[in-house]
Amino acid sequence: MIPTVEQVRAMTSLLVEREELLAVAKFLKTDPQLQFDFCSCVTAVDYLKQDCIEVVYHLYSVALKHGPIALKVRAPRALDQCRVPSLTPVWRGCEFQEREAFDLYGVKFDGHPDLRRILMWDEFVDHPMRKDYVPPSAMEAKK
Amino acid sequence: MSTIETQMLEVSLGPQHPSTHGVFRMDVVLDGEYVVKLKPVMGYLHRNHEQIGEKMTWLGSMPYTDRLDYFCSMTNNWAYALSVEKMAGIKVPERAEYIRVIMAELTRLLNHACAVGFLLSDCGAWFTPVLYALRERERILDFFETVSGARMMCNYMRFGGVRVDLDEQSLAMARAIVARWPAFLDEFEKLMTENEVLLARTQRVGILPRELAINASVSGPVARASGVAYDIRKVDKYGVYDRFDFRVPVGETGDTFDRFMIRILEMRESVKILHQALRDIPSGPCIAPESKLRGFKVPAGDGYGRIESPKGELGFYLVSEGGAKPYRYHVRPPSFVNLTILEDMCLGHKVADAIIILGSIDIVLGEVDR
Amino acid sequence: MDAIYKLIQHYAPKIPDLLALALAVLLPIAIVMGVFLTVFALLTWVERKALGRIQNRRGPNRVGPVGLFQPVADGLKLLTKEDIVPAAADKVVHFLAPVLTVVPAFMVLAVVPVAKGFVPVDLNIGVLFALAVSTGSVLALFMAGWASRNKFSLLGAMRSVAQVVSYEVPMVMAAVVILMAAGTLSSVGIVEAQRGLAGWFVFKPWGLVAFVIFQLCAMAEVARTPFDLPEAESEIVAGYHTEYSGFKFALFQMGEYVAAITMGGITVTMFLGGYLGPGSDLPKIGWLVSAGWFFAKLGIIVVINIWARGTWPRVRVDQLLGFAWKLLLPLALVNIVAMAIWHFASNKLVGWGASAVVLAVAIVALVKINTGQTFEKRSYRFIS
Amino acid sequence: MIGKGLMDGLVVTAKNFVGSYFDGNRKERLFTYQYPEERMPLPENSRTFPFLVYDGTPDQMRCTACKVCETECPPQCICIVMDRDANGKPLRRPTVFDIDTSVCMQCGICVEVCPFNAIKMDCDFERSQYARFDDLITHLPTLLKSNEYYHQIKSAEATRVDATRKPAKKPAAAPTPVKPVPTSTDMRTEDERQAWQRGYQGEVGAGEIVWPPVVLKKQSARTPLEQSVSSAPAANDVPWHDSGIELEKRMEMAKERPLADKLMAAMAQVDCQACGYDCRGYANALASGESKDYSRCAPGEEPTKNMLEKLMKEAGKI
Repeated sequence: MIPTVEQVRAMTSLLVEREELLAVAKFLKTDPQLQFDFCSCVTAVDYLKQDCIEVVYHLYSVALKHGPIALKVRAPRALDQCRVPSLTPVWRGCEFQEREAFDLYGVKFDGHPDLRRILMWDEFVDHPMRKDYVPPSAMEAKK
Repeated sequence: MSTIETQMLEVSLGPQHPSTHGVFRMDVVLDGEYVVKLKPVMGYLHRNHEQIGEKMTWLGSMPYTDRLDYFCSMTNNWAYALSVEKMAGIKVPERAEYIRVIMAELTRLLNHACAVGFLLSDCGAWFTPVLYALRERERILDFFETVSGARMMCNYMRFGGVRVDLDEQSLAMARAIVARWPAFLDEFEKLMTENEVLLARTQRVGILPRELAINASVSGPVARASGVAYDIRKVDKYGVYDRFDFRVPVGETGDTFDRFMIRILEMRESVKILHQALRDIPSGPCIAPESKLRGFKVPAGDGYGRIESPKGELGFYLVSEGGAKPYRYHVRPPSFVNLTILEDMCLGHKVADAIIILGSIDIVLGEVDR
Repeated sequence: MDAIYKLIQHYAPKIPDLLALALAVLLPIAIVMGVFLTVFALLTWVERKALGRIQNRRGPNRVGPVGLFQPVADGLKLLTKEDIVPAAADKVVHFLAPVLTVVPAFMVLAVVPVAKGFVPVDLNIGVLFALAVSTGSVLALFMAGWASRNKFSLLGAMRSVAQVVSYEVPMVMAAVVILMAAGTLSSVGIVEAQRGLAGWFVFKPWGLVAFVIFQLCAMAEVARTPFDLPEAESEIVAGYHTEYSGFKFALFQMGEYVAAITMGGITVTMFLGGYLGPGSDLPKIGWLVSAGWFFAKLGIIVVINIWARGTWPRVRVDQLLGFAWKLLLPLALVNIVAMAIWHFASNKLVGWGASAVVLAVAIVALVKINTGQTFEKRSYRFIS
Repeated sequence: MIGKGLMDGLVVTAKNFVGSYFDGNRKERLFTYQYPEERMPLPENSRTFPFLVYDGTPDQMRCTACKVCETECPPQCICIVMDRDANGKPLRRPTVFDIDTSVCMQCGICVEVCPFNAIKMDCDFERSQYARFDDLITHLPTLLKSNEYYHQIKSAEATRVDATRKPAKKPAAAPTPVKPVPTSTDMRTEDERQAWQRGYQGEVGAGEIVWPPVVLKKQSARTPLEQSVSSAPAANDVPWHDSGIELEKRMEMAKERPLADKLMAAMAQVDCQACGYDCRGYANALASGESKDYSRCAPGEEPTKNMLEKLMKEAGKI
């Protein structure tokens, strides 16, 4: 498993396959030279043109005081295929942020203990941060 | 012996509740007075801030960041400006960096003063500490208004510097505020920190172990109270923080009392930084010459910038396509992430404790819900 | 009462006997109600003003001179407010509860000697009556909490029942000492027993301890900070009166404040020498001077209440109950022993010393046992 | 010693109580202002809502309707329609300038981006109104405030501005009698009006929130195309210098001309100077390579920008 490494302005990004995400994450956390024990920021980006949703984890190391590195993983945009393994078992701090990514982007995190909507209300059906999201009022205008 | 049949009581504390610090809800299951389950429910103030940010120009998001954590608009501005500057490669003039430090530390003072004030008010101290804190905060807000034109929604920083320069008069004003602050802290500490009722209420309540704090991405004073010696001002050395001599207080137990004390100690350190910054502030321009207001563009790519906001790590993850608008604009709000461990801290304690534990995390709903 | 009856007969002999009797009964009640309602109104103003100044605010200052008519404005506003009864509430009980809170509060006034020779009813079991009746309000609080069908109300009601019942015990135990000293249950009798230089019971070692216990219990009984758990606004919104609005809410407030005043009155009567003071025995104006003394002392108690409210946080429910059962009650019991030592001591000095030593030892021991591991001194690391 | 903390607290509160009556720095303790009678002195930078500055008479407003503020306003609360004479020739001043106070978030970005120092932030915060929709939209007559007023509220800043400003421009050549200024409310068609109000009710009711928050349509205010085409030919050799003409028509007119003229034809033709030049100057600057930024024509909006980009690319300038 050789992830795509990309260096943009002093931030290292690792683009990994979905199947390998969990293993990579565990390695990053436990390797004594890396020790990325602090998962600072979790979010998703909707790349409409590339037809994928990218989930980005920003990792820091509290023990060694280095970072960040961005761990990226991509999933297809289609709602039923948009699944990514959850990293909540590795870093507890992902819990709410993954829920947020699920809520706003529709990314399903397999293995997340409590994957519910967090910011939108439970009855809401769409995922409002997707680039092709049409707000209800605009829908009305289209008619 | 017969047993009495008892029922769990499900109470939803909030969204309209005096001490949830906004429209926040805790779905609590109580066994008598004991909390056996607690689920935080948020989103009542959700306005899709990130999508608004994606529809705005780079500059247009700046006033919106004021509204994230409406107590600390200055640090929000800074975090956003810092992230954009990182991506656009703008160098900030020295004077502007000093001004930013002054503003951020004053923000820290007012935020911590109010946070401990509200925490004590949650303990039932009838608003006296809050009003003392507000009394001092008022002076800082006056200063902010003199400089930026608004008391809370400052909209002060720009990419590459700050909007308005500090003149001698406002610097004197800031010095007066800083000179007063230790006296206020002394008074405040005398009022509360040795109060037996407070000690009984807060010590050994809501303990957050160090490992959990790190694993749950808890940041800011909450993490430091648990013994995580991690301050972004020290680690990233953003701005000109490496030039100041200050210390970062770190607690041991990680209970509510530690979180309370860490904030007070941090205020004392902030006063130190402010003294140095106000003494050493160099002359020069307050905004980078290459910075421009209209037609500002950021090279394509993504970037993550973070600062130590009073509540913790405030980060902005931005993706640019090279255009006038961000492609993705994500806020990593400290109080939202810090809420992750609310349930862990509250279980087994009483409702009254759950309230003060929430108060000790110090959340602002504008930031949690975005 | 008899005096008024005689006065009426003397000055207006034509009034029929029954009417005179009725007048003699109603007049003191009217006076007491009038005076104490004014005091209540004044107290709300004083409290808001004092809290304001403590907190660097100005307090009410818009209605009338220095905001003096604020209570009137509040009352009018509450009277004209819509009275909301929750759909699920038990209507009858919900309605009865506020009334029942006010009644016992005022009933206690019947035995409080406000001035020399002026006590509405001089019962020979005055103190017992006062303590018994004041407990009645807990029933009303529970009714309010239960009938509202609100979880916050219910929690508040549970807390208030636990609290009032617990604190009743050390309170009575503290009062026992005074009864032993005075040898009577009559409130006038207790006041009269405190005559003389430094005769007030609070100036005796056992009296001081009893006073502190009694005052703390009184604060708990009427739910004042730091014992205001039943209505802890930061935890359970407003406790048992969460679902009350308008005039019913006003009645709750009134019941609470009048209870606070009457409790203060009883404290003054039992420990601070009631209406006694220099000049209270003067022939013509004695009643006025003594009333002045009474209200001045009452003022001190009230100020202490407000001061504490403006300063201290509130305790937690388990700490509250623990405080009553583990600290106040044993102390009150020891206090009875100390009183006995005092009573049977051969001379005054020995009595003073012995009882003081017993109490001091008891206090130190009890505090030590109860605090144990709490109140750690913390130290913090600094990294630079 | 148990109880010391409690007593310390009492001492502090007592000090504050007494201090609020007698202390020398009593004013510092009682920091509140008794609002209607007492007013807080507002610092000069203090900002509330924007207003428009005019020199001399309201006719000589500084605003040129360049729409820079309209495009830059983050919550999109400004609506500007340029004034035109009878022939449809733009007059470089707004006929409609509406600011929706209920949407404005007082950020002051309009002030920063204005190239003419025409829009400034007021200090007046007492803006409560009775009607929820109509009263909260401030129109041109209310927005216009004299330069003296500006001096009055922010003297230092106004003096600074006056020093940097060129001498006040002459009033419009033909001092047309001030006609009643139509407001956007008058101009909105019934449909638009309904849609706009629906937006608000949407906030109250279920899920009908419009984006952007205010849709104040300005197209309806534009003079119909036919009129402007039939209008008198413009000065000398730039017949397209008339913003009433549509972009395509203008490009048609300049088809045979050199690059600078083509570029100029693509501009909005209002000489607003938001780009830092007039239309001619900006076109020359672009053609000569002095400037490479083709996005600065604010009134022309997206079509102009695209056209300029196309022209520049064709000419190999970028």
